[in-house]
Amino acid sequence: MNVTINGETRSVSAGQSLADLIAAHTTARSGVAVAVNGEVVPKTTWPDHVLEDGATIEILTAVQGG
Amino acid sequence: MNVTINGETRSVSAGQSLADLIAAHTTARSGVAVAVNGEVVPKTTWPDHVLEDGATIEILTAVQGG
Amino acid sequence: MNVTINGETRSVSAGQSLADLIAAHTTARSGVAVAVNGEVVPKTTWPDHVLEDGATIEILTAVQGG
Amino acid sequence: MNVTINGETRSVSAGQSLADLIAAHTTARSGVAVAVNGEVVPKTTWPDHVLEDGATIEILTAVQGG
Amino acid sequence: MTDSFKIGDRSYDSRLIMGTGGAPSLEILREALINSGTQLTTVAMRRVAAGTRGSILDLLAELKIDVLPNTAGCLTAGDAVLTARLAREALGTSWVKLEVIADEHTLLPDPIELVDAARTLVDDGFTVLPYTNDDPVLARKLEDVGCAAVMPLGAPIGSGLGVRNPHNIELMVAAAGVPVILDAGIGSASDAALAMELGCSGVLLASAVTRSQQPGLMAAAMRDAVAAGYACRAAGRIPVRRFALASSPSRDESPAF
Amino acid sequence: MTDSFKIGDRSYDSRLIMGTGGAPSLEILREALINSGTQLTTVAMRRVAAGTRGSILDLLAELKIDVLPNTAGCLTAGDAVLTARLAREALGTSWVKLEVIADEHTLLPDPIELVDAARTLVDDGFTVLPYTNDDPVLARKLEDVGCAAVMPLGAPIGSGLGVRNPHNIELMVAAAGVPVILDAGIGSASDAALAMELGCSGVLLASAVTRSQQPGLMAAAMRDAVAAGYACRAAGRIPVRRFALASSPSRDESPAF
Amino acid sequence: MTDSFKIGDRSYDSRLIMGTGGAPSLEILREALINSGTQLTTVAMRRVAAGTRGSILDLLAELKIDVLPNTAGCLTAGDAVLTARLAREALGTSWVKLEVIADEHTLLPDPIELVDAARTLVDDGFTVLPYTNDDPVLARKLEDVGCAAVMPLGAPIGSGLGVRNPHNIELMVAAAGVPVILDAGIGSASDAALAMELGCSGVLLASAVTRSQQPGLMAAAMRDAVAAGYACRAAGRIPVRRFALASSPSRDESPAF
Amino acid sequence: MTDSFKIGDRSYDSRLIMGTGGAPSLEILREALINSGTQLTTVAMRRVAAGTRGSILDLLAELKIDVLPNTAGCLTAGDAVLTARLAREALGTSWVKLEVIADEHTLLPDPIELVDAARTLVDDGFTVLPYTNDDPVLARKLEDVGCAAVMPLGAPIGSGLGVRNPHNIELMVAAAGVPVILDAGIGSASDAALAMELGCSGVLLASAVTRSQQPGLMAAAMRDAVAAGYACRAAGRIPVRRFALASSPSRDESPAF
Repeated sequence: MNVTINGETRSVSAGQSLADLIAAHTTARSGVAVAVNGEVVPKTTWPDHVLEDGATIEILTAVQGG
Repeated sequence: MNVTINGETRSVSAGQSLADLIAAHTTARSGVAVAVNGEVVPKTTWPDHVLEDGATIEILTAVQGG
Repeated sequence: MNVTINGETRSVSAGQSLADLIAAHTTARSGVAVAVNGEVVPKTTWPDHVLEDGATIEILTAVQGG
Repeated sequence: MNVTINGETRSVSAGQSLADLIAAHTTARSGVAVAVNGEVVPKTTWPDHVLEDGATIEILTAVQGG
Repeated sequence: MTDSFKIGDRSYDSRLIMGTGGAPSLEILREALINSGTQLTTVAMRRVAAGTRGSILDLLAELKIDVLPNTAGCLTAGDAVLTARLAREALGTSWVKLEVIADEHTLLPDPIELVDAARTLVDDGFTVLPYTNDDPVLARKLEDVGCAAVMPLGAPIGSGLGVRNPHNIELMVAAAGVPVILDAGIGSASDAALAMELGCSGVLLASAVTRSQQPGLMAAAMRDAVAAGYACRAAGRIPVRRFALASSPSRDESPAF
Repeated sequence: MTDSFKIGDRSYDSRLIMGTGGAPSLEILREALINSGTQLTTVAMRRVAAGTRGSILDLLAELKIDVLPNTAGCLTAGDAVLTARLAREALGTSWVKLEVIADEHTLLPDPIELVDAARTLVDDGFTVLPYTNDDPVLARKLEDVGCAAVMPLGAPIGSGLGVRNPHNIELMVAAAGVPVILDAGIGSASDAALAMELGCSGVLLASAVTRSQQPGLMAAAMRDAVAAGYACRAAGRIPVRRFALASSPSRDESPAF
Repeated sequence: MTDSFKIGDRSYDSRLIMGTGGAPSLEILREALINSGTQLTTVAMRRVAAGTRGSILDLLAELKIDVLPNTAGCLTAGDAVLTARLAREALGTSWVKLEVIADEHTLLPDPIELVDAARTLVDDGFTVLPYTNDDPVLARKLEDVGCAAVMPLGAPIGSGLGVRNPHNIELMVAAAGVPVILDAGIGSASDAALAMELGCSGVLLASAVTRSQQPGLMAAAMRDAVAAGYACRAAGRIPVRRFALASSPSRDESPAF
Repeated sequence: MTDSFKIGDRSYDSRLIMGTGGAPSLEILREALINSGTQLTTVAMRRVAAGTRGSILDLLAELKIDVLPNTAGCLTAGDAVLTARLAREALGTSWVKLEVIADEHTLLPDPIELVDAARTLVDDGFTVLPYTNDDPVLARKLEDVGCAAVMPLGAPIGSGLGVRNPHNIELMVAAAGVPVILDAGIGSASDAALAMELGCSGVLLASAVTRSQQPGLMAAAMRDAVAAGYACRAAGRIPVRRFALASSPSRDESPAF
């Protein structure tokens, strides 16, 4: 199935957890937050969060700004 | 029964028309508009407009301003 | 002998009058004034004004300005 | 004879020295300068400076300012 | 320079819109209106007093000056909308100077109520000229909901402080698709001229004229100032230079003529 | 408002004195001079070029505009005095716009040479209009030696920076017994209006008109701006207020009329 | 003068809030942050790039500077609210500098979306510091919905134009019950000092330091300027006088001491 | 930023020169002088009153602050020269702040008497720091006769109007070969910072501190403001932009770090 991560479409195996996906995407363990389909998903629930086909995932962190 | 005209309570005979009331209040025939209970009442309907007890009537005209 | 007219050295015959010199330099008859060696020479005296060797002559007129 | 000190006329005995006069006028020993008839009189010469009738004496010091 | 400017479906020769508020008498107002050359003027809607003769309307009719009712004093969108509808009924015009103020101390516009009221009135067929603050973003929103012009303040009503933030007015003019009319704050002729030089299509003022010591004369001053500022912008001013540039030929260069 | 103002023994209706420098052509200058309404204009004195026709003088004669020769480019009192005398001889006028500049980069007046030249020329019977900086003290000295007016700069010649120090101009006007004419620095109509609002009796400008993109139109703008600023001061502007003052009657108070 | 000021439930000694945007390198940013003396600084939330090390957070942790995430670039209330919530999750802070801009050209705040987002975030437990325009009415609305401070712009972000409308800032300060922090537009030390003299409780700036030629030195300049402006207001400046007042005793009066 | 600046043969760390005039008491003056960090201060010369103790000199000696006598109140070159010579005799210093005013109402400098006195005193071996108007030409003349610095006014003495004509100060700084010290007119910290940003080498003020409501605190404000303005100029401020420039990375661009 396909999901969109930070604007890029990616094919992932059905039933993959959000935690695995994030681990694959960044090594950062702190200062990172995730929204799935426009809702924040708390870090504690990443392992249990099962992705659905077509999900839109945003992984954000803090950068210089403002 | 009582109505309020431009902020003043006035006793009027039941069934009196809006037209009569306005005629009693001002001699101005042009440049005047009336709202009853917050809705504009077109001049053409003044004669037929029968007042209800407790009605709030605003009679406005143009003055120097702005 | 030599004189300087508006910054240019010019050889003139001895005894030449200022009037002749100006006539040779410009056709303008009005709006012109002349200084010889830093002193104004009134128009009326141009014919009688005999030039000396080495004289510095400025012939000015009005132009757009200011 | 009379002299003027800082704008006030004062009668002094003939032959009195400037030093005596200043001593009588102020106890300040430093930060003071004197002009007689518009000329500065150096401190070192005060004892020998004999006043003349009608002399104008200014005794100045530094004050808060500017 | 008298090329006309268009607001909604009308076009006017005069770019000075003079309000009628604050004049000491009808006679003085009459002289000021005539000298100002205005073709459009504001009036307020107020409760009729026993025996009111509506003489201001007679004056404007005599002078053939279009009436622009305002909603001065309204604190909510609902109040302003009702006042605009009463004005339409009373005066037979669907034009309105929309004012929705936040409080009676600053008389500053309430941006949120203002846009709300503007939307409602445009949908109801009004030609809406909103009195707004000098925020370019709010001006765009007002244009987007269909206002026929935007009328930013230069400074608070009656303050005479002039154009406090020329930069904002320039930003507004650069982005606007409808006329920008400087409304409120003008105190002097140079203020009015500056507003036009910034690119405004017109100037609306009242107190600067009616509360001056000689309203008739001040009205003429403002008429000339608006014309001067408009012509100045059209004529293309010289660039600003930090250093001098001689206006007479150098003494050595041979003169132009 | 057209009451005349006096300089020396003359009186003029127009308070705008337009210089002739910087115009791209005589035809354009002609249109600008007419539109400006000026009755007095400056010219510079330069070496006659072979075949010079002096056409600028013909133009001014045709337009019946008085000629005010300047001493532009002079760096010393002596040089300025000689130039003034040559101008008197050439043009038959004892009026002079006295300029003694300190250098050709800033074109700023040399205060010491200026007072020196002014004194000499007044003693020689000239009507002296000195171009000065905006120092109120120097203005007083120039008046004391007998100048017929004082002409402070608003900003460097040709800079278009407007009136850089309005406070100094106000101090000057408050103390002056002769007309104060704002000379140099004007860029826009609002600059000219402001100068008059500060109390100046007139404005002298050239580049702001002649170097604009449309000199004819800009001349009209400046004419109107000077009239507007003068009328504004005469009419007594409203005081500046930090807070608002309503221009429409309160909704409760019964309306004026 | 170092008495602290309170925002929400925190109090800070430094009244200069320096943003981290625009620095050419982390090393230069580090020096600037140290010299500025700031105790609170802004960061933006962006998509994590493969291998991002989040080093800005490490730097702020090392310097013990509180983090204030912003919602820069958000064009709607919804977008800003989500970004604020992600920041809270990522950084463990419920403080947010709320930015909702109308477009990416002017970067000016959208007043309507801003109030909407502020209300939602306050209700959700955030300490909201909104970046707003300089409209005193909008500032009041933001305070009314529970913002912990209001942060008006002096001029557009990164423009360096300073405080374009001091009068509006004064009106805001006079009415505000929460700290007013001048945010955006500061270019020079005198701009920052002026903001404090107008009564602001603090100044927020980034580009003025990070994009200057020497960020470390400019940070120190801004630190001193904010301190100077704050002390100046507290010390009670002399009144402005149109005329002179001698600072030395008259030559006749007998000297004070 | 504390690199020293040189006047004549001395060099100072502090770029703030605080005058002693106007303080309500010696105790308050003492605190203000200490907080200001000044190393050079002005005093006036006045007739000794019976029993004068010269305590101001004792204070300056205790604080190790150099004394700069002024010629305040002198209306002619001769008077100023004599006063300077008496100061040299009384105080043992050949430094003088040269003031020659035109009248006691405006306290503005007399340009002609000033240059005359400066020439005489320089020839007599004085280190002359003249208080001048803001005319770049006069500044050059003062430098040409050998003054060790030029000290233009920002506005009239004691007016607190700040720097009325920044453009003139910039022209002066650009041309000067000696330190330009802004003298007179400063009212607030931002005024002092601006003077330094314009390129002045220092600021001289008295009333702004001594007549404020809290001189001790205001002295510290001015110390910081001068340091801030000087560092700001040295650090190279960002250019002024008419439009915005984002200080956070665009939402699409991948973040710097």
